Amino acid sequence: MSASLERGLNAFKGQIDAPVAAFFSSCVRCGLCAEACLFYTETDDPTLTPIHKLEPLRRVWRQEYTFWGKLAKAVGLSKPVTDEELTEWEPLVYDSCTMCGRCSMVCPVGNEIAYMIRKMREGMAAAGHAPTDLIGATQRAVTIGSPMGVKLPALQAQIRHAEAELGFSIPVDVEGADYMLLLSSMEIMNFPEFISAIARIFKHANVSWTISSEAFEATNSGIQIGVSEIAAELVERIVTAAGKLKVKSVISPECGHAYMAIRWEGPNLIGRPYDFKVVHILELLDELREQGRLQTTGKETQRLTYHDPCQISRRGGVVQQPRNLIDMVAGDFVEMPETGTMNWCCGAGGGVSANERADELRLQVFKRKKKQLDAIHPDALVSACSNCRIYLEDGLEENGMDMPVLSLTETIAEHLAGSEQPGSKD
Amino acid sequence: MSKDETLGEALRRQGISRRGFLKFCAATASMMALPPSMVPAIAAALEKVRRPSVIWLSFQECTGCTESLTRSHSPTVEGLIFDTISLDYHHTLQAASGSAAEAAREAAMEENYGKYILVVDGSIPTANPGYSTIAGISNQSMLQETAKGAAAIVSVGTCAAYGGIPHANPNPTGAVSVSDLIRDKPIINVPGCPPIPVVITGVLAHFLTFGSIPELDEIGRPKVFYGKSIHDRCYRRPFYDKGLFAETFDDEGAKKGWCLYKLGCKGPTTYNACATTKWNEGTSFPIEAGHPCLGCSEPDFWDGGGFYKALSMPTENIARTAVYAIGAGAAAGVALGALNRMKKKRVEKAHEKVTINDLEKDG
Amino acid sequence: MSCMTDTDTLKAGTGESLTHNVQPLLHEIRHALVKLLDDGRNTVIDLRSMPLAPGEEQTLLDELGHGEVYARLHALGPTEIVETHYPGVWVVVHSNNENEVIGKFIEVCDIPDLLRSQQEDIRQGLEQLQAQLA
Amino acid sequence: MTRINNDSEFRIALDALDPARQRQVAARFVENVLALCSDERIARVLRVAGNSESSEDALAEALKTARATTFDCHTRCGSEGDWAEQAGYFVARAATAALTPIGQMPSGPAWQAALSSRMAQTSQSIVTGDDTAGQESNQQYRILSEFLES
Amino acid sequence: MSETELLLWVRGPALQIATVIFLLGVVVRLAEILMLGRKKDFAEARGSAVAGGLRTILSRTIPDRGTLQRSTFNVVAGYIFHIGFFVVLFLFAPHILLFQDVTGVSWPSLPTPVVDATAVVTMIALLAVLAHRLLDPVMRFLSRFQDYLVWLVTILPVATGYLAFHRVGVAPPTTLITVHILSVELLMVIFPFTKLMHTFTLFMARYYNGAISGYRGVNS
Repeated sequence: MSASLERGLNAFKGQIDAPVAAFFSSCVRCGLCAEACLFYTETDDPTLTPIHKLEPLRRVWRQEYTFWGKLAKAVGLSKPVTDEELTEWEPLVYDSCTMCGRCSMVCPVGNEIAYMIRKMREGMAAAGHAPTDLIGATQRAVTIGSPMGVKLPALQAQIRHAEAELGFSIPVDVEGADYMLLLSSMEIMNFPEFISAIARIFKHANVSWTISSEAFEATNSGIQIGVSEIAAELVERIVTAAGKLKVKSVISPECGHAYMAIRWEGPNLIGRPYDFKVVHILELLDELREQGRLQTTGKETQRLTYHDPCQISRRGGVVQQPRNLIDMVAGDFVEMPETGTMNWCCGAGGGVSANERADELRLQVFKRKKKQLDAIHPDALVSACSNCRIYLEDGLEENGMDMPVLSLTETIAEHLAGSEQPGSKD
Repeated sequence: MSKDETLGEALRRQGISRRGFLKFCAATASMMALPPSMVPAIAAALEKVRRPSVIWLSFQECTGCTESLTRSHSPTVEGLIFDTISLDYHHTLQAASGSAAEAAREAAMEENYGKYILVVDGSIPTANPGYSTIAGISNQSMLQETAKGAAAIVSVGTCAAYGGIPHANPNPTGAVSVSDLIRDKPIINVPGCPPIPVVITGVLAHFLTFGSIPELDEIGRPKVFYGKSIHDRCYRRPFYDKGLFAETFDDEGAKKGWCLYKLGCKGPTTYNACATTKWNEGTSFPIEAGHPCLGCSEPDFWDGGGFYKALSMPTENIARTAVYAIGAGAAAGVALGALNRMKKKRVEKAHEKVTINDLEKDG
Repeated sequence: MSCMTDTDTLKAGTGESLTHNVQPLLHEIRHALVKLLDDGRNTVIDLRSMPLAPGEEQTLLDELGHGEVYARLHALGPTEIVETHYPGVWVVVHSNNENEVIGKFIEVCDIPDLLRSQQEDIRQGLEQLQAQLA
Repeated sequence: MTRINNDSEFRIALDALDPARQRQVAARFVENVLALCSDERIARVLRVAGNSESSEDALAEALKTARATTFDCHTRCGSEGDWAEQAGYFVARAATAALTPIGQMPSGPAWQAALSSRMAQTSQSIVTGDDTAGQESNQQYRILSEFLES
Repeated sequence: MSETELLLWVRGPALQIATVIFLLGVVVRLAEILMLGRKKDFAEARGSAVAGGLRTILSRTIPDRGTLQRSTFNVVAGYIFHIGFFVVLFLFAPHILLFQDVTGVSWPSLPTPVVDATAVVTMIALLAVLAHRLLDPVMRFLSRFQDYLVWLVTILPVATGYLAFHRVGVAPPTTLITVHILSVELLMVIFPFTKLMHTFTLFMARYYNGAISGYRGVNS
């Protein structure tokens, strides 16, 4: 057995816990998870049935942690997991699963399939069966500090640009600020306007905040590729920076997996609770709204709908806040069928978008989102994840639907009451 | 009545009118559970019947079967039947005794070799021939000897048919049924403890009438009497279907005459005519009297797991077993679980930190 | 005795709702009558082959009631032949010399065979008469 | 002549323009940074956008092209980012904004086009390393002033 | 061995053996699962894990609208045979009698014709789900030998029970009852080694699922 395979199988064994055992014991092969997965519904390919993507992990569980399985293994009745098998499963675990967790919501026996995929990726990565693109992103994340190779100077340039546009300065490395804002490379590169939007809102709501020059990157390739040690290292950077700046809270930006990484996995990755809070930007904005510190004027006349980023709503628990916020600025808001925690994924999460090999499939499964939108014909689509946004735009473009995709935070910023607007309409 | 006289002739000689004969045939048909439309056929047949010889052997038995027969409620008809047969040996009923009796048996056997009917009640001990002997002859040898020349054998009562009570656990005498010992003769089982008298005579009547043995079920019983279960013919069946059961012998259900299933009634698996023929001049039968059927016409009814235990109930104490099983399971489970925990510890120790340089698969 | 009271409560408590054999029997009799009228075929029903609940037989007989003919004949004990309230429907009860019932039938026919004088008996009677005259 | 020298005036002026004129001035903003985009499709798109006589169909067609270009240029999440290409991406986005009907752009096509053009410039500055923040906006003020006079 | 002896054997020793294998096996399996344990969650909770877990144990019984629409047959047939099976198992007088004998607890039974009809419906539903398993590409793809074995072992008690109740001529009723009890014992024996375990583990699975979501303030 190759060293990498051994490392991988070992990781599998290490990942299996009571829930995993309960889940595998409960599966009756009813196939309902397939109907909950856009990768199946849009391809009709049975091999993309969620539970099937876990087959190797299931076998390890049976062979290692059940009396009967051990017996079967001992007498050679069940074959061990091989490298070839993992090669075959790599695209199932990485290209055709965004860990959106929709299957986990419908499984009649209650199997948390996404939870297991996440664990399975630990073994896959350790066994050297992660997609090349994800490996590259992870290496950049660790060495450069950003999966997209965004260095501090780039951020500084964007900040200067924003400052020039805003006419006031953006706090960097301000010790003792209440909030420390994280940004995703996507935002810095593709949506820098997000920075000025946040700045305007915080000035308007008079929030004490800062950006850390040492840890500004919110994304965490470690949890996408499935290497806890690396994920932990990336989280530690943020924890250290937050400690240095003595902030009370860290803000997770408009990025799905970043929120999962810093809010829910982070403390478990580093094996201790934080001494600061983690809030998603939407949580914070909604909090400000409640406190009356967030005032908007005017409403969008166009018909808006909201796309829930899986990691933020279904997996993250931020479901109502975005709706409260949209109500402030939307004159005509419609929900998609199967929304909120039952929303359909954009098809690009969980590292799929970073994996060029999966492009074709990703665009194919976007049809699911298209069906949802066709049911309500909105003029524009609001979301809160820059990855979702880029690939929603991509999919819409591919399907010849012209429909702008807006950032919720930016849309709020557009409607800020008072004078934080450059050339504010009022 | 001389042996070559037919029944018809005999009856007329006794001054019995044709009407009487027809009435007798009707009663016989009813007795044989044959449709009344058969009466003419029966009449025609009985007309010509010649008097067969019957040898009756009693082994390990309680004489209940003979009692049942002789106490049967329509002596005339039975009487007529017995007038038509020549009961050449029955050590309970015959006047002769001792060597005279045995002589009668041997004589009958010789005269009617191959033609006589052998009736047996009681089971046969095989553990030790000495357990039961008649005139110094062990039951087994007497049976085998007598069976040789028999045209057919009628095993009267559950003991003769299936071993019955002597055969019950632990069966100290090694009691067996007639069919366990005799394989080369047609055997008609008329089980019951005791069997319904009409059924006994009905079988004889059938043999007389048609000179053949009636159609039998898979355990040698005449289908006309044993074709349907007590449950199927039970007038309390509607309560079973409604789910209305007597829980005890004195509760409301019992008073209302609800189904006795829960009190251990074996009706569903017992095949007999009690529910229609009934007992004591058709007065009643056990279930009508408020008592569950014991299943006395079935093999091993005595060992059926308790007369008052319903069929669907386990015969042993499952609850105790269950408790032990769960205990053992918990112990074993915790042990195996502990092993798994240790394995996981080992695994976590063995897990070396995965760095960005370990992400490529080697070799 | 207790057995008796049991049976009583049984009748009282449940009555006909038990095996429901009375109604079907009455229908069978109706069909038999139709058959008799259409093509003169007779029917005989043996009451002892029916799983009748306590009291059901009586209920049935009460239903049928009494008609014009009541015959009693003596051959191997008494036999009662009664035409019921419905002409063509006869109840025939055979008893032995101890007056114990040995057979109970419902016959649907213009006249039960047993009432007819039988050929053999007539011949026998004739012989006797001739003998006497000789 | 009215001299525009801050974003508020700039934006008010833009919002005052009718859709067609907004489009034309937006096109000029983009032309100013066109050099940063290697994709020649954008140049064609701008000619349509800048032309007051352009037909509805022509405009729609141009918008399609602009969009397509944008998606061809954007950096995929998690992949190595190249700021020079990124500059091109923002130029394409600016062109797209310029051609987007007013209704669909909450903050107005011209304003968006202006912002994206500035971002293109910033991306470029990240490559070269010299600080150009604010320069682009000043040029845009000038362009608008001239446009308003013409 | 006479029919009665056989019936006595299945009601006695065989039942003992089956009970031991069943309970021992199930308890071992459950212990194996639970003892694997889970790591403590250091993230600050937004909701209650316990509440979420308990909620999901119940809520998962009802499918979400989307699933119901997309997999109507699968869901409905599944419902029918599960409910049917439990009705026949727990509301048929002779069965209740058995449980009463073992546990001392008793409850009212349904009229036999109702149970009888339910049994028929259940068998039809089971046949339907088998057909579905064979025809539906996903289910056929996922199915292993075990899935068909379990199907067989599930329908057998219902079918044999039905035959025994109606005393169908295929065999004398004593034999039918014997076969029926045997089929149940077969079910009990393979139970701990197959997916039949979901009868118990689904409560754990649903709890964990609900707990994970509940902790994050999501109703799963």
